[in-house]
Amino acid sequence: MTDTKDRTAYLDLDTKDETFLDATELVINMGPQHPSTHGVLRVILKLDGEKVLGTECVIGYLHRGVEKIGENRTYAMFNPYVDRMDYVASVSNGLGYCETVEKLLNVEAPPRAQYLRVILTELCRIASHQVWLGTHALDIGALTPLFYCFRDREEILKIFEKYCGARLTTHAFRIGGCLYEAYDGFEQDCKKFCDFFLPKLDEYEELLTTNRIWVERTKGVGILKPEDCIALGVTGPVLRASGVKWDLRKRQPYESYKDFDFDVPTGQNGDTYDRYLVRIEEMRQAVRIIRQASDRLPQGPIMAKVPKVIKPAVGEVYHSIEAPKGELGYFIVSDGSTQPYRVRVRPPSFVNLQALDKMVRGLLVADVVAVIGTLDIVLGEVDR
Amino acid sequence: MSLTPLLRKIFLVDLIKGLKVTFHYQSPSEAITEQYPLERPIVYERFRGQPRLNSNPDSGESLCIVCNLCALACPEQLIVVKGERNPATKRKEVVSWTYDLSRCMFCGLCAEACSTDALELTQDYEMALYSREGMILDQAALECGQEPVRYAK
Amino acid sequence: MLEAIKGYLSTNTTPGEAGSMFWATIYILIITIGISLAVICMNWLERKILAHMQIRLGPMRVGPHGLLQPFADALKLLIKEDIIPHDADKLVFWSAPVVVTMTSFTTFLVVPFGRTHAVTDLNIGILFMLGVSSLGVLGIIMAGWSSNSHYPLMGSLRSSAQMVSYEIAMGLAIVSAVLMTSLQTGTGTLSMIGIVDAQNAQQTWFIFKFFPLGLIAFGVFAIAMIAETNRAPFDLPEAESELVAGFHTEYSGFRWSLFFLAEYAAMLAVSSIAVTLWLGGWMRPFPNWLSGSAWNLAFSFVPALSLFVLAGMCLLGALRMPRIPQMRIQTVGLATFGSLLGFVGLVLLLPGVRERIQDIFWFVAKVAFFMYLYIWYRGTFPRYRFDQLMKVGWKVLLPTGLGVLIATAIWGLLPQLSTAILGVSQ
Amino acid sequence: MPEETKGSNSVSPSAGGDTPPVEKAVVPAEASASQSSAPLTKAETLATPAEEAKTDRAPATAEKPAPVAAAKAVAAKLGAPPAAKPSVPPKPEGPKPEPWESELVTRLRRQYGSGIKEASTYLGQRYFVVDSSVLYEILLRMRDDELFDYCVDITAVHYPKRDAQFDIVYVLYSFHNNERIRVKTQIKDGEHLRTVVGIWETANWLEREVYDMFGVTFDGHPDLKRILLPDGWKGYPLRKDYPILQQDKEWVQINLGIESGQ
Repeated sequence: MTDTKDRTAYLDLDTKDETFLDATELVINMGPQHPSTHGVLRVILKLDGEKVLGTECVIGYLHRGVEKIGENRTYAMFNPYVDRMDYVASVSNGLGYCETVEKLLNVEAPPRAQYLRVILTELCRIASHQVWLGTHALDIGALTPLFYCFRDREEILKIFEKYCGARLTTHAFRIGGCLYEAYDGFEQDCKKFCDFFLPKLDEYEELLTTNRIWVERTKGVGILKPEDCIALGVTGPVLRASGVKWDLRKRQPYESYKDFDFDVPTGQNGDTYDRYLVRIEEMRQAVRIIRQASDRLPQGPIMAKVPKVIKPAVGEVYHSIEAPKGELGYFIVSDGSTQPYRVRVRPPSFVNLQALDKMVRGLLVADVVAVIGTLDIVLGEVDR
Repeated sequence: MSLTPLLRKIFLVDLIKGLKVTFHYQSPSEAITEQYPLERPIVYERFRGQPRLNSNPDSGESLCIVCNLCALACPEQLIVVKGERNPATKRKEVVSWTYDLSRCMFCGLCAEACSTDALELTQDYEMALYSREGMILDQAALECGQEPVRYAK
Repeated sequence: MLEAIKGYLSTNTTPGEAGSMFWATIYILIITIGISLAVICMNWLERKILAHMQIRLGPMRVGPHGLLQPFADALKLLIKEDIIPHDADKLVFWSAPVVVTMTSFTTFLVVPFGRTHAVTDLNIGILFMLGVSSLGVLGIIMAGWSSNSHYPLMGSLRSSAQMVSYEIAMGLAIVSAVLMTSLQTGTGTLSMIGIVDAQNAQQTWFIFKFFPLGLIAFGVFAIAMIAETNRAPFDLPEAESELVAGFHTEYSGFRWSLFFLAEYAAMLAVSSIAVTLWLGGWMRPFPNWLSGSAWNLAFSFVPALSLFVLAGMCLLGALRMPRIPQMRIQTVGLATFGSLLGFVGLVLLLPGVRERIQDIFWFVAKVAFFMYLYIWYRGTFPRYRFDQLMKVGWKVLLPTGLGVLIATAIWGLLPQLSTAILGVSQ
Repeated sequence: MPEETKGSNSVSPSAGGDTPPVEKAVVPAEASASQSSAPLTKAETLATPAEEAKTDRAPATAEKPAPVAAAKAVAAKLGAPPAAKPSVPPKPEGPKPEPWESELVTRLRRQYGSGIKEASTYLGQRYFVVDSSVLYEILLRMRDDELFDYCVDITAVHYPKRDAQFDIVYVLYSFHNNERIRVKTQIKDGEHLRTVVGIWETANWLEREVYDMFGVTFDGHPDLKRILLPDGWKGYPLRKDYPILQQDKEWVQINLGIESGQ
């Protein structure tokens, strides 16, 4: 029933080479206040009737200058600002930053802190994928998955609130390990969430995966070939859905990911439907990791020996982790003082958004909305 | 059931499965909405909300020894503590303590840095006000908490 | 005056046919008020049922359980500013909602609520309904064109293309149903009351006639009717998540509520066609299995019973209301509403009333079931893209419609055909 | 951060940080406190000559009177600790970048000789410092021969004191042999670089951001214009001489019609 040939072939798209705006072309602004651009993103669409000839993204509406702030705060003070970049997956932002500074200080977090960090990051990955699924389905017209996703996400936010006191911008980790000891009943809560969540995930699948309208709207839409992915620097579920089996947690294990066995889901033909399947499978793998980690949570200290005033030696370090959206990298240059000399953040959404133009060419306007949803971009991270 | 895909397509099996899911969520017991003013959400013990300046339970005066660590630790530099040395007790007393709530991001660094845990983030989350000036909390507001502001036309 | 009413109640012809203009106007008044009441109730039902499907509560603040919400909406729309875009075509802009509302209300002229309860009994009833409902497209194009901005224009062109292409599939399904009416009497009838009488005569609903065919024709019509009223999986024209915000973007205030009214009235009209043609209009369920006077008596209590159930739910809700001062008015409101329903239920128990109310109740119950289906689809299905929508219309519904039509025709003619063939072969 | 480029930087190596801070307490506290930005820790206020040069590099946020007063209070309070403080054990010397030898380095050195200024690893991360003239060929070679087919990041660091003001950093990763290296080059202010959009398509926006934030122009870039800031904005925010609170008042006046908040 589902042929995988390029479905947009019949659109007989002939992109005109000269850019003269002839009568049939229509330039339309989509955003920055548009319900389906996941934040303040403005896409200028060049349309020929319904077909999209080309797009241009105008970003920067949410630019807060996080990197400039980084140069005027000490290492510990900059930690809360990092949560505000990808506000949907704030825990993994914090993990990336703390790990980079620990690498700069040549310090290793103790095993108990590493396991706590892995549990919280995987919970935050599930929460981020749930927000993606809810808004992506809403853009394509299915109203109810949004509410089911947010009901399940509420359980994760309760665990965050019990653990570190905040639900969204958690500021859960400190440089050198975790500040808060796991509250008693932390492992039971995580296990209870895992048992609660898996049947709910099957319900999302029942609602969407085999639904013919959903398949029709997503199969063969926004196809990205593997070599384009690598050339465009696209990472994360979008890359894996195009068939490249690459996950930083496996290829360059950080924290204690090497202790857990989980597999990396990949897709075949890199269309919106495969990216949907990859992310749903990733949620299942995250549940597997949480179960293993909360079973084998070791005892011991939760904070490495880190001086009260952090003054790393002169030098620079680049370190990246597998955030829910892709490879989130930090490049910190230290000049020996208490404030970083330069903090560069390599955000996955910013780089993945570049692929929008190549994916959307030749599709219809309704598909632009679906493709923006499947790229799973968060504008706080794109604009920094 | 391994019906061939064609049969499943004809008998709309996938659509009916979706309908079944939404149908069984209709019973009112499944609804999770909280009627906010009446049903209060449960707030957990480590919640970082409205800051509060604790005072010594028996002697009643503030625990703060004006060590200024919180002002230095705050990324937004929104705490300003002034105090001067009381010659009699050789210890510093607080003269003025201002906390700019409008810029606070509740990261909790000030509460961590406080040496005598005078400053603490409580579990109170209702901090809405009608004016930006009201956001600058002084010592009295910090110690006994803000009283809710009645809406007056 | 009294014997005039009694005289009328005993006749077995519709007022329009009997030529008494007085009763016809009364019926028209009842139907118009009835539809607006149904739309208000539908507004509340849609919000509450959709909310509960999405595990939330829906309106709870305006009146007990949001019962006054539709009135609040109506009032808000009435007093909202009525903006006419800068150089819009005033006349066309003004008349578009009128055209749309008028067409969707006139379709109720021939809807048979009961054996004698229809404004008139045209002998081309179903054709009249189809013709008038396709006039609605005209109003939509006028609205889109006259708002002088390209979003509504694109929206109106899309929805008109959608409605036109699904009307054909609807037509085919209706013709196959009308064919079935000619089985007993040899001559089919287009009149709505005639169709229901045919089902009465054949003692089966057309949905179960010639087993798979009736169901397939009903399926084709059900899908086409959703697309006809721009609802659920086909609600592309006013898909807010897309560029185009639908033909009624530039309308506001009372004009917009007219479009809203017209949309729901069209939904009611189209589902009443479906009920009349396939689900046996005002006939009570299981006419042939559970026939016999005992069952008739049992079924006649159902209207009163359903109202008692509703009243019970309201009173239960009132009891479970939290005991705090602000909520006291709401509990009192709910309790009075519940007791009102209970009282109406009692009235329905009276033997005189019970007989006459039967037909109307069953018809309205079936149409209500269709309304529930509309809301259910809206809560579950994603939205089709425009070209897929047209593909389903032309490549799926049209062929099945044709196939069903031919199949019913052949199946219907089997007895004559066999005698003809046998006759020839002897 | 190789030692010799650091040398010419503000921190004079001779002073180092190890002179016991106590004798230097008499250093004028007001001078360092007034210009230094408020969030200084205790060690900062006892400005030894080595750090004094650095404090003016930290952008002055003098206009926030309150926190500076707080810093002065701390300085005054700390000035009075008992004199005899046990001499702090000299801070263990931080990790130093060691030169890195591998057949990749030798191949590049053989071909480009002086072009490769330095190849070393720091904390296990390998990087090259390359002369800007041969940068493009090296990057092309990296992608074609050495299979570094994924350009992770392009960014810049600004050293106002150095004559070659900007450090342009290319972080490359190879899917084939799961290896990540950094290629750095140093260019003066106003010097142009050749764009690498031809080599990796992802460089398009990354270079636009470097241009937007640092003012480094890349020749041959498809559409080099600002990406995060509005087009008419003047000034490059991530340069060190661009104070944190400054806004382009004129742009705000024209476009938003309000007086800029600063």
